[in-house]
Amino acid sequence: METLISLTGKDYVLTASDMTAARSILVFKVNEDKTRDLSPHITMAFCGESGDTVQFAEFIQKNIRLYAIRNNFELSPKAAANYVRTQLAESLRSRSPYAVNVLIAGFDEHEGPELYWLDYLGTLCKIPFGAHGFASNFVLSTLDNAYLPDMDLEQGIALLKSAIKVVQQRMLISQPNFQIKLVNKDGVSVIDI
Amino acid sequence: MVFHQLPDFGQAVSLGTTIMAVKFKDGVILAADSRTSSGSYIVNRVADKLTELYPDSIYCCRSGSAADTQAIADIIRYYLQVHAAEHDAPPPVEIAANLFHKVCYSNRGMLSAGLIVAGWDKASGGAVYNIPQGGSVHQLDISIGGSGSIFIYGYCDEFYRPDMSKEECLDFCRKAVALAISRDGSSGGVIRTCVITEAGAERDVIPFYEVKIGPPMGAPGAAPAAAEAAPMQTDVEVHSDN
Amino acid sequence: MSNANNTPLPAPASYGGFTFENTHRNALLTRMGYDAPNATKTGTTIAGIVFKGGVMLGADTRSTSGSIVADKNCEKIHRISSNIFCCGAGTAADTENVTGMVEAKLRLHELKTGRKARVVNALTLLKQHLFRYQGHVSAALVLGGVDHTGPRLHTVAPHGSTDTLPYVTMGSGSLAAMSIFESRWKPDMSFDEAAQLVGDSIRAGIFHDLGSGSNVDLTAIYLQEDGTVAVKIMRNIDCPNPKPAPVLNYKYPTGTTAVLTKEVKPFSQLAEVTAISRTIFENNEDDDAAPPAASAPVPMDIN
Amino acid sequence: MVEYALEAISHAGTSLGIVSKEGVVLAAERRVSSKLLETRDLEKTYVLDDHVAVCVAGIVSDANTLVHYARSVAQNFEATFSEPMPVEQLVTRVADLKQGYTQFGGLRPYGVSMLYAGWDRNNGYQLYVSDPAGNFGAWRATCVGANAQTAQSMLKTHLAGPSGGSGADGADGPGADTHTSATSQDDAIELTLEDAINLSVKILCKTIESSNVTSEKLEIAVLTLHPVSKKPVFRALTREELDILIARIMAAEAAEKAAAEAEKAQQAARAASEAAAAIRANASGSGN
Amino acid sequence: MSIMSYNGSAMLAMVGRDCVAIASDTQLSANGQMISTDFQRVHMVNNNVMIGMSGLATDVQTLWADFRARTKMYKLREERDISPRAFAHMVSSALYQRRFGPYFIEPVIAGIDPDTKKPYVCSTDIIGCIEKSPNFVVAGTCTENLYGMCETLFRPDMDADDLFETVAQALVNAFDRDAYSGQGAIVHILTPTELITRTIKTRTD
Amino acid sequence: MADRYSFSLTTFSPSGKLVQIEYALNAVASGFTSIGIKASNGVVIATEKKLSSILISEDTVVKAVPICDTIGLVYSGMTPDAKVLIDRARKAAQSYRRVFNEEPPVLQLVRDIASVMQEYTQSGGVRPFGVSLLVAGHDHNGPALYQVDPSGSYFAWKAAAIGKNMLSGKTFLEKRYTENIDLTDAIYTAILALKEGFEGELTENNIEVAVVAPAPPEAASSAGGVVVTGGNPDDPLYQTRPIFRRLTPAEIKDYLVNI
Repeated sequence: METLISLTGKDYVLTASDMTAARSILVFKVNEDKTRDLSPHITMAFCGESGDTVQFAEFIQKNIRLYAIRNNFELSPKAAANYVRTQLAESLRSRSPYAVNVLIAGFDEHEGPELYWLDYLGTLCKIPFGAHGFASNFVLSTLDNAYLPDMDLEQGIALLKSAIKVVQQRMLISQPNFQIKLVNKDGVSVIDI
Repeated sequence: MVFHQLPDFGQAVSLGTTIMAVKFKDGVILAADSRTSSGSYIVNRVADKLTELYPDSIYCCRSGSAADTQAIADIIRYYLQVHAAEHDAPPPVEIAANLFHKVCYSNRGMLSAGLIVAGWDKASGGAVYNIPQGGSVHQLDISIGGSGSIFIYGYCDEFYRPDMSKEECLDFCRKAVALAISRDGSSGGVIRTCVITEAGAERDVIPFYEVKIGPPMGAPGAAPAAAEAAPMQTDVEVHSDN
Repeated sequence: MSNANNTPLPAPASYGGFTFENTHRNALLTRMGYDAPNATKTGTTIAGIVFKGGVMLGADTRSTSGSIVADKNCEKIHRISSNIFCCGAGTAADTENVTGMVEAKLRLHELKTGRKARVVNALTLLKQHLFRYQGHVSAALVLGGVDHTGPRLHTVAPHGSTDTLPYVTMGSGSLAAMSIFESRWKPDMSFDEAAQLVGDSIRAGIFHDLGSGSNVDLTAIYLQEDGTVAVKIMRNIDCPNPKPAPVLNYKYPTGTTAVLTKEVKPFSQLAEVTAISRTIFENNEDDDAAPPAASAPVPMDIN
Repeated sequence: MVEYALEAISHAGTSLGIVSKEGVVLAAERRVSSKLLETRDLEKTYVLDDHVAVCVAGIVSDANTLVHYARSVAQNFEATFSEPMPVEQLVTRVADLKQGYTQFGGLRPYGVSMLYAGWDRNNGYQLYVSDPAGNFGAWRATCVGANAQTAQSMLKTHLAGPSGGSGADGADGPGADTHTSATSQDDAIELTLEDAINLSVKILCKTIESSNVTSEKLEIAVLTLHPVSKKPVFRALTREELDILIARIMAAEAAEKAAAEAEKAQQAARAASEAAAAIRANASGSGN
Repeated sequence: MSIMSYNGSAMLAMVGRDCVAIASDTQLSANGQMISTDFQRVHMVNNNVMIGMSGLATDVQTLWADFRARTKMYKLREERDISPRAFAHMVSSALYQRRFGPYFIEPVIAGIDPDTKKPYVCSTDIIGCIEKSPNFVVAGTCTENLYGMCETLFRPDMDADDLFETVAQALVNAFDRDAYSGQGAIVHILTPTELITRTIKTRTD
Repeated sequence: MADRYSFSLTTFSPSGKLVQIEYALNAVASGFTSIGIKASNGVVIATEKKLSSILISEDTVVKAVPICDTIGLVYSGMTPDAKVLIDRARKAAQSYRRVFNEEPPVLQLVRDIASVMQEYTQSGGVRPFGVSLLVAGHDHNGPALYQVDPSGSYFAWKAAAIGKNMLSGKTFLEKRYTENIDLTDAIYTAILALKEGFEGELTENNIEVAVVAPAPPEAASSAGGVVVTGGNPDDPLYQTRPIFRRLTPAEIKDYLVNI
């Protein structure tokens, strides 16, 4: 099972996604990037059915990039999230739906940091913090407990680290590496914490 | 608390049914009971299972699903009108039988319909065809169908005679259907008959209790018309069904 | 609904027929153990009789969703045309829509032929539609009306079979109702006798059948002396099950509920946009974004 | 042939649009007028969505079809992205449809040029025009329909702002071939909405070929941001407002003419006095 | 587990004197896990009509996008806001079109008729059978509780404040016994002249 | 139909005109005259009904045509073309009713008809309709009168005339029309307007008149209608709303007597 954790701070969004790629009991990669940047200020972390996830993420990434090229401006995080939702809701009605859950973290010049939670059914919700995967059961309580709105970056990173520690301690499946991404007005960047 | 089984409305209305058609000297006679039921509930106790396909010349007896047989009969009636218009003459009974065969066979997976087509035409006089569930077609002189028919095979084999007179054949049919009604729970109500000759179609209906059970008129050992045997005494006081 | 690449259904003129888009999805969800809920059924007692010069239709007014009473006073007698009415039992949406569809088709037919619709037209349209859907459109109907051939009364079963009889009942309360008819129906009854008999048959369903209840609706379609057709709609002619009015009540004093925020948005706030003219296309706020309040949200202090 | 369609537009009632700091004005001449008509405030102007409206010039029935198409496209976008459709994209979709009718399918083109006035988050107030060939361009002010030329030159003279008209100068008619990006808020002419409205009425009074221009012959729609909700909202000027504006323009022109006459009269008087002086000079010279 | 409780919800609408109330919990839970306590299920169609949709959240969002588009087209074409009654029938025909592959939602519609100023409240089942009520309609995963509360508390001709108290208490006390819904609640009171929206303090488990 | 041409027959002429539409308008201009007047409390439409022979059974010829209960129309030009549009209009009205359970507003129906007519000026292998319509009806905005032309453009009128004597009709109407004219006066005016260019004597059999107005109860029963008592006011077909109704020759005669 994969883990996605994300939280919004004063002027940033932090996302953490585990880097384990495994099929049944075999771990064949420990530095798998489970995110795709949809635009300079939006990144999407995904988990779910193997095969579907990457296929869907890149389908979305390419379409949003095509949109930006055609119309020479970036989709807002809200518009991108709704676009992804529409694709998921339609795919659900198709013969072979995508079983992919995603977290979309973005920074909008007008609205500031935004985090959107989306499940494979196409349910969209704007949230201050959230998680996907089995580990969400552990992580959400930690975040509920300690999260404050408008935390600065250090506080945010500290909270994220504690959340990841809980997962690594309590969850049977070992997820040694987590990729951390920071989204702010300067764009998306990978950071290590 | 005893729950008698409420009628299951989900299930289609079915024609439990006793139906028959017999060729006689001057044409054919069709006869049927009048009970349609849905589960254990009698939906229509005076139903008309003798359905006109072409005025005064071709009728059919319907058994199985009421919906399926009504729909099929409507389709065949339409085709026969077109056929008559194109040929400027009433359609032969054989055409009607074959149309039923085509429709029932090509949709046999979806249909539950047992039909007997009978009528009179100039070419072959009286003609009777049976189209069972599978959709095959069989020309016969006498054909019986529906759940009640199993009870009257003996009677029919015994007393059927070719070229009976109209009265003899009518009595034969009525007694056959009455016997089936008394034994088959899915059959009941009144007995409807239809005599089709060159002169056209003549319908009639009699209550079940007016039929005197016994050998039909003109059969060896049949009681003379005057001294009819008493109405059939079964162990249960047979109330009229209507 | 529009899908991404074509336009939404702009003109209602393009309405018609079923779309089966969601069937795969729903099958998938069912396979995953999430079974679909049931649609509103009408347990229902509906009945109809032929009386001297007309037909009298009757129905109860309870619709159920599972075992819960959904609507305590719904209308089950639908208008097919000015001289033809139809009581519906079974899946409520199916009876509503199938009668609506036939109403539209018959109206077009009346306009085209310049003649009033006949009951047999409605009967044929209904039975062919229901037969085509093999009972999946589950509507059990009592169809009655008066046309130039006189009073007509039929029943239509969900699979498309029809019966023509002088007195009929359908629905889960049909047994109770039919027993009333079997014992008291006689040909050529008067208007009042007919209304009494059908009313009693519906009441039998209401009191004996758990799927039926609340009130009695009657509708009579009959020929007047001058040969014209008249319709008398007797909605809730009998309400044998009034809810006992409570002597006292549970009035909460204002302020009982702990309110977090309160926001008032007067509709007139756009009026003073500009001094002179009325505004043709005011834009009411897209409510996804928080509605901009004329007054900022007032946090209530809860003590 | 699309040239013939353009020809049809040149006979249509004049429509013009002007972008100002505080909003966009769409003004148009109304040709069909009769005492018995049930007039409405807007006949040639249609709202496509809360933030975009269009003023059409050409075959009205063709326009109705395009308006319906544009409205559906805008709603489709909002259904997918939950945000209003950026104006330029909507214009592009309509222009692409028009272009299709000039290249394949053997069907005649739409005989309609359209002026789009809109606002969106990215580019603020915008004005576009698209013609039957599917060309479209962003403008700060432009005009289509009859006498577009005279109107265009008047716009240029009045609006000769620092960077001149963004449309290619000297472009004949509205078919600005270059696809220019929408004008951003900052280089909008320093025109107030009031000025823009007055200018549009002034120009229409010129282009309408009839002696006196009354309010039945005009329709003006204005796009502004609603002061409280900050959302774009359209409104049409009523008959009374148009009467006031026309009267104001007429008065101004009369005053100008009077001033011009007075000025000419002065010049004439001066010239006359100089001539008289000259004559006296000659006369005195030749007299002795 | 029925698909209708994958994302639990509790919703009701009630008629007052010249006003209507529509209230809903604002919890989004997926398969039993709480995701957010600020999920908007009630939307404003126009100044006359509001719609709340309970059931599968993705269908709620899909259909709101569709209804918003249809009512916008209606307004552009007819130059008037759609009336509650016409909107209810539009929703009903949209749902019935999917008779054999339905959306899993139960809409609750509340509004005031722009011409007659009479309150209008109705709900439909997943295939669009309209149930118009003179007093109240309920939907969601705790309809039994809601029916109980409403049957007890409802009085005809309540003014806006009374209506709020009654609806709020009916909703909160009903979903307190429902595991799938109940964290956060919002109550809208619609009158011919204004919309009063209140969020209510609720349990947080 | 695969065998239809796929290219436009209606194309632009060098001067920017769609000549096919001009020709269609000529067909209208040679058609029988039709008049429409919107009154304060209803709408009246009237048209000539000159039959080519006395042998025609005139009661089968219907020129003031009902579209739905609240909307009807008259036409000038080619009758078969009109019949196609009438059928499409009736279907569109029922489709609207099936979705919104109300009668369609007059403007919506006019738009639906207009978009059909526009389609036939731009689709492949078809010619425009040779007919103009005067559509009369009632809705939430009150009484309404519209004209729809072969190009697909439509206009809202207070009073209108189309067909042969359009000009004489229009000038007559412009003289006689007054704001908030009452329906009875409007009916007289409409008949007089028809009379303007009418060759031969105008009788109750060679013109047709229809109104959109509340139906007097006895009119409903005498016209073979059904008198409903106890109907539900929410029901869109509730009797007291204004409905479209053709005047009987007898009613027309009453008006003619006073002219």
